[in-house]
Amino acid sequence: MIQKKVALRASLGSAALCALSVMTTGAASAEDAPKHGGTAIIHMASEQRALNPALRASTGVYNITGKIMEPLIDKSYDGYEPVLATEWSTSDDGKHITVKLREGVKWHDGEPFTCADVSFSAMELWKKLLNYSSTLQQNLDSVDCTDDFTAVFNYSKPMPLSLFVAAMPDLGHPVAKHLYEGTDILKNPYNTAPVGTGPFKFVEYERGQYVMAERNPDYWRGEEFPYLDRIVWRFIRDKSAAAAALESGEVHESGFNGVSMSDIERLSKDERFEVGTMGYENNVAHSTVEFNHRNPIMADLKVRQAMYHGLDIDYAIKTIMRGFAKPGRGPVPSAGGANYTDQVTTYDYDPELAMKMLDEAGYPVKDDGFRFHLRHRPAPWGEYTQLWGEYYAQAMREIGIDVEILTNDAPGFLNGVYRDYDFDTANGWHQFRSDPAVSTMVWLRSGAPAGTPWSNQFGWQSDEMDTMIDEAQAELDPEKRAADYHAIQAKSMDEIPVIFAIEHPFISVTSTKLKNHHNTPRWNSSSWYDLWLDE
Amino acid sequence: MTLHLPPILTYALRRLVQAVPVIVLIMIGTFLLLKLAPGDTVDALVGDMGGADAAYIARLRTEYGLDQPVWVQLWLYMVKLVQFDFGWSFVYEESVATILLERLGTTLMLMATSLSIAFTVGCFLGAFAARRAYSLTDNVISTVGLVFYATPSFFLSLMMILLFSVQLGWLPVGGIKTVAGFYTGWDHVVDVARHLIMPTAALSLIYLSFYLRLMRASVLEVADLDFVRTARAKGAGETRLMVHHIMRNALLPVITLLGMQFSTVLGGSVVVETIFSLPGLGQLAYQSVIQRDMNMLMGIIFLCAIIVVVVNFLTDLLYARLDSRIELA
Amino acid sequence: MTLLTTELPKPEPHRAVLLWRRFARNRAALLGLVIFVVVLIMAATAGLIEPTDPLRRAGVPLTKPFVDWATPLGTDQLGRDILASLFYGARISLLVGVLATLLSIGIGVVIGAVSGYFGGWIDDVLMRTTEAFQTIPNFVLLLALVAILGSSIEYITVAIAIVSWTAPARMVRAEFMSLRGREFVDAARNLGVSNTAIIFREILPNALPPIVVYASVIMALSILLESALAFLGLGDPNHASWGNMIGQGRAVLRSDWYCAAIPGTAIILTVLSFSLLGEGLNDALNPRQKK
Amino acid sequence: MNGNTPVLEIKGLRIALPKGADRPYALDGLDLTVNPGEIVCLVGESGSGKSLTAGAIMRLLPEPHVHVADGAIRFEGEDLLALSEARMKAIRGDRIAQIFQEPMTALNPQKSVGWQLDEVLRLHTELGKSDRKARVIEMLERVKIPDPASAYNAYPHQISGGQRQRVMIAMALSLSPRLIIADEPTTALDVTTQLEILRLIRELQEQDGAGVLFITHDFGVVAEIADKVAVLCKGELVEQGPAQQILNRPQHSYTQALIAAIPALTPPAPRDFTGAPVVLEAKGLVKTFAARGGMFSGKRKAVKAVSDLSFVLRRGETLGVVGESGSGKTTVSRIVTRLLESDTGSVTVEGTDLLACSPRELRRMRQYIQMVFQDPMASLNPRKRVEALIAQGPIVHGVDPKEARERARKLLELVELSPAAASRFPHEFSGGQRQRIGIARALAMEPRVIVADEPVSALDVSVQAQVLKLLGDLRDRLDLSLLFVTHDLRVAAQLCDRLIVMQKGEIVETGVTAEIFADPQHPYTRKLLDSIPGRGWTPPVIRPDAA
Repeated sequence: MIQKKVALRASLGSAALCALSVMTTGAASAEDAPKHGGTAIIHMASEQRALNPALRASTGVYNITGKIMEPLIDKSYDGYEPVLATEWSTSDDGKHITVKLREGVKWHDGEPFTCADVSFSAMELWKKLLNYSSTLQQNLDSVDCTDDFTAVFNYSKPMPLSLFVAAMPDLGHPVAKHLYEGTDILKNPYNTAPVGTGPFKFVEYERGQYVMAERNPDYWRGEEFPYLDRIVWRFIRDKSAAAAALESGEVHESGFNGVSMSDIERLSKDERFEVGTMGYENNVAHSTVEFNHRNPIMADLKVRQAMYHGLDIDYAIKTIMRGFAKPGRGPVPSAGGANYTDQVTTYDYDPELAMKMLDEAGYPVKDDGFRFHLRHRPAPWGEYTQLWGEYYAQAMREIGIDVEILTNDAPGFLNGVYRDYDFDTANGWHQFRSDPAVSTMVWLRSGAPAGTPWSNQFGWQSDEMDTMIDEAQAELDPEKRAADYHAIQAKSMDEIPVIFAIEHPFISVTSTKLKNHHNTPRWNSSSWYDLWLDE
Repeated sequence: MTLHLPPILTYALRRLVQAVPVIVLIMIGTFLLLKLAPGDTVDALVGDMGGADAAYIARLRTEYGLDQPVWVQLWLYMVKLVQFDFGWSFVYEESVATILLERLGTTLMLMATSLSIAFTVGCFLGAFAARRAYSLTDNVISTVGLVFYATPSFFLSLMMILLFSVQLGWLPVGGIKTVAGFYTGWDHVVDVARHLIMPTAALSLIYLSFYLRLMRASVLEVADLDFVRTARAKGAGETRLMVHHIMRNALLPVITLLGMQFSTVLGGSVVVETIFSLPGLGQLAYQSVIQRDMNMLMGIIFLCAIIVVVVNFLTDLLYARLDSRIELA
Repeated sequence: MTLLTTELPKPEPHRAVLLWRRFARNRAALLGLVIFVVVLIMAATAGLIEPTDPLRRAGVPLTKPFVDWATPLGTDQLGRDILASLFYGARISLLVGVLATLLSIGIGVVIGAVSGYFGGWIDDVLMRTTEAFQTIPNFVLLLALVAILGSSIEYITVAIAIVSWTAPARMVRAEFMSLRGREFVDAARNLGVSNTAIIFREILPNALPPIVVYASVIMALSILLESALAFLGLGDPNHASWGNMIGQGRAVLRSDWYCAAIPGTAIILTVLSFSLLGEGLNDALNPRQKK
Repeated sequence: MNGNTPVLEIKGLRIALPKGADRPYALDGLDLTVNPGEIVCLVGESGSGKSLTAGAIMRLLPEPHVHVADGAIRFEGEDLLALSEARMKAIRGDRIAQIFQEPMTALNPQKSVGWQLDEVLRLHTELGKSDRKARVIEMLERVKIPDPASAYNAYPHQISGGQRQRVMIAMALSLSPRLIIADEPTTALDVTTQLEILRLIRELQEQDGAGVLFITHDFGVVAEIADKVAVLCKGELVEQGPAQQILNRPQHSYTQALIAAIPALTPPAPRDFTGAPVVLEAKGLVKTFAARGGMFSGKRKAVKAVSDLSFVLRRGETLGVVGESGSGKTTVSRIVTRLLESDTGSVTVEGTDLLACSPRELRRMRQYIQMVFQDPMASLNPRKRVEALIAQGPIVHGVDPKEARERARKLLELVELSPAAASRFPHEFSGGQRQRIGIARALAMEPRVIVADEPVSALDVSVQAQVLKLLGDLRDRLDLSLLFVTHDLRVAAQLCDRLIVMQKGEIVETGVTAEIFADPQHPYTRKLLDSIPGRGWTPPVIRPDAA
């Protein structure tokens, strides 16, 4: 009951060229006929202020705007699924990607959705303003509209179609050109009152309280959809209060570990709730340990290996993540599909060995009982990042390494680690975004501008690794590309520039009243047109 | 030619003039303080987003003017502030003034009810305890008051949620109104009131003992004064003594402190608002610090300073109204 | 029957004895003293009775109290011994309380004394500054300071002191304003005593009693503030403080309530003891002329 | 005296004090009778238990700490101690009324005069609102308050001290009580006001025929008003009898000693100082205070405390500065010692203008001019031992601490205190002893001039005499000059060679004491002299052999 099966049925790596049937999986049994009506109330642990996924790429933003604004392509358990795009193909040289758009789709204000919107969004927002996307689309020269419903993306360098497609669910939300053109895009009022094509229309945003969206009667999938009348996202910062809200029935679902691990475990035994990791296959993260290689001790591979041996990963998974996680095997998580491999060096928990290796590396225990002292910065990303940091310190002390923890808030942490390099070790998390090229390889590749968070600011540099990363990125053949990433993974497990210690999908707690939930690998970000409430 | 204003206006004007340097000091102090903190609002934003690339981050910094020297930023801010332009919150993508206005209502409602309950009940219990000074009743009242005072506010709040929302199901867990409840008119008022019961109770229970102890001491002191003896010698009974002679005099020092309490309570409401998911200024202030949302925090502090000045002015008026020794001339 | 006034009355008992008598008359204050002494003993013996590092893994995580005698009060999420943390936490809490109080009273006394004694523009400048500090909600200022300085226990202590000095400063100022007009101050001035000596040797000792009483309030507040910081995840994880224990225990409040309830009770009792002590000190140091 | 039943009859009254007090009973076996139309003065020094007597009669003792242990109090034949609280409440303010010492604190600062007078009527009569108001106005007229209608709406702080006491009297008398207890009703007032109030009480009491129990420490007041006198000493009644008898032929040694201690109104024989060198010369002193206006008006009114004051003080001479409160006499003492900055003028001591000194010079100059303060408790730092207090000055001026402390012990002997006093704290002493310590502290600096600001006014009469004697002795022995500030002409007559009479910051008359007493030139001086209580009574000369 506790650990639901992590479904991984997505066929990744090759582009699905045709629309797939709207089959849904998930908790709802087939014989239940969907009911119309009702208001689903969803817990959000942090408030999302900007509600424009074409401006801010973050799961929190998709969580809300995914219902209001739709991407060109979404991801289902069966592969990539057309949404606003119906077909996609690439030229032989990989420099021109042609996307056919869905006809008859209307923005919530009644204007038709056309290629002009896509072209505008891609050039003005995706390329210029959207995080990660601006790197991804840096070689995008133009988007041509051969007709109202055909967009051609022209690149100066080859763009692998698989990368393009994999990025689209997150980084492919068009905005309405007629609402944005000629305005200061960053201060456009529709950034906090989104207008999209999705199954739900934005109603209101009560800052600090909730965002509300209501049923779009003109939804392109037909009158049947969506089932719900209304969705409300409630902001409850305190996890205990959120658990209480679930139990008192004030909230139907809490995703992204919105309640504490102990409450997750407790509620998993409660009949009124379904608890699991399904629906997050596209949103996996690693708990990391990051080293500052500028410190000669940290630069010593043997020391890093010893430290890896000193970490009881299974214990941490059991106590901190309550079993909802698995040991990491390098930068690509098991949810990474074909790009993932487990054929890498591993480091079992063996404190004796760890201590022996440290002795050998020239760091014997000194008079004060420790081999050396480390200043450690834990990321303030909530409950278990903090606990993971404390566990790390605890474990290191057991093998004779004294760890002083320096607590900071988010800006302080990012500044201390990524800009000032004022740390010996740090722990945080690495978020995997569909494809290793999007936001994973920057952890290993050198040359990221100083001060960029979640990139290699660790003082670790390997020309070999840099070359491998560049080649993988430019490789157009999916299979060769996967092999390249396997090699990168193996190398990173040998040299451990960063420990990608634990891979954990997120966990959601869902009221059994909600049906058809968690039926896609990025469910919280998806449009929920088929979600219904059994009341 | 001299301008003849009513004394109360002259006084208000004088208070305002006195307040200006204080407020300027506060604004500059806050600005520099937040600038000293590691990281800026862009760090906070990308932290919230879960990541961003270098170009994006650099663009945001330029966009927000964070690449300029601190003194220039401060100067630009102050110039705007003089025109009562609070600027733009990059975290909320909204003008600071709009958000402050939205939040002010909730906070004022929470503070006003909590403070008045704490004040009224505290004063009443304090006076009650003082009349039975050193008795068992007195000890029990004082100690229970102190226990609430000693309880960390988050602990108290969480316990209340467990009891009243989860176990008994009487009150909503948090928020300011039932979402998608669409109540109107009287129902809306009741709905909001139900949401405010627990946070108000938590805040007032904590500050209650403050007034209780103050009032108790004050009553004991006044009860020893000569004019109370005079009233007794006139044949006045205990109730009359309390109501007409002791209370009013004993209240005066307590009222002076009422004005000074405001910003303390606003600070204390940070935790309570966080737990009860109340969209108030306290939580906003905390978030602004964490997010390095300079303009927002400056706006809050400015608003707070104005409120403190106004509240102090009002307490002065109240004091003058209650204390016949102070003349409005 | 004599009217000569030169004979001395019996010498009084020692001052300490008198103070103790007045203090002991307040039964609640005695209770406060008892709790305080217990906390003191806990702080002093941390590491003696519980010789282990409180941050060390001492047993199976989330062992309930009274189950395993190796960890009599159970363990937390990371298997840390709650009893050991409780003892070490007493030390940290007292340390934070005492140091923050000394520091804030120190700042408050200097500012209040100078302000109250000299008056005039010095007073104006200092009081405007004090008002500025008072106007910013203290907890928000504390958060900002901790954001700047970081969450180490030393900085938390300093930050608490920085947000707490205004009340003692105002108090000292008021005392000084009333005391500087007293005849004994004039007498000292008339003897040619310097201003510094008058402030610190003549007036300050007389202004101290209410400040000593108020110190108990700051002690209590310091502990509460530290725990509120820990609740928001801004505590110092290198030490087992009660605030940290609650802050982390809160996550398992519903299933393993003791993780938060034990340190929570410790905080309530300690803060209560400070408040009760304060009342007792008030009775002892500022006796009201009750016949 | 006309009544058959006494208004008040106290038999064997004993009031118990809490454990740990200096004696078990505050009052031990008091017998006292007050007949209608009679003023009985209960005389005693502080701590004699006289105020507790009033408390016992009103049944307003701070019980249970202090309570009646024994005895009977009969009011018009009725045993007050046996009455229920409700009955007692009905009597208080109606048939027994009380007037208190401090008119400022005895009135509720937050209620108007009219309201407070009205309250008595509301509590004890059935009168309607307008009737009550008429009655209150009438009472205000009776106590001769000018403009009763506006006084009705005034708050206590808005009227003068003398008027407040009139209000208190009006309050006490408004229901024509049978017994009036007046507890030191004039002590806090200026002499001229005191006389008016005493006359008023006498006059009203004669009209109503009530019995008055008048509690006082001042034999002058007794001489002024009493029909009968009872003398209390430490809770015991030592003597009782008709006023004339007690005043002129006291039997008990305590009474004799008390009366002997009253300063005679005969100034010392004039001494000639024309040849003596000038030790202090004050020229053209002016001091203006900025009085605080109302809270809402920023304006401050300027009040002249001293205007253009000049005088000289010669070696060995005592110059008295007399006047009522607000005359500026205390300001003079503070300007001369530069505890207060003067607006203009100069004070020359030892050839140096004190007022023009730099702070450093000033500290050095301080040794030549020392001060003895009014309130001996307030002027001694309560946290310091006597030795440290006396030695402080010399140490500051560079004397070796050890030597300074030794000298302090010698000075204690000089002021007739045991050297054992050296290691004690000020609160362990009586008022007179503290003032001796204050004098010792001043002497430790070996000054040329001592400025004494009301040095004896906080002391009991018997103590006053001793301290005055000590001051006089020391002056003569050490060839000191004294600037002696006082409101009490009896005290001034005792010690001063010359007098300055001040009124509202100005000198109205100055001259040799004996001459001024014999032939006052200025009407104000004349009025002051006329107001001295008991000026018609010359205390009998009693040989102080009883001590």
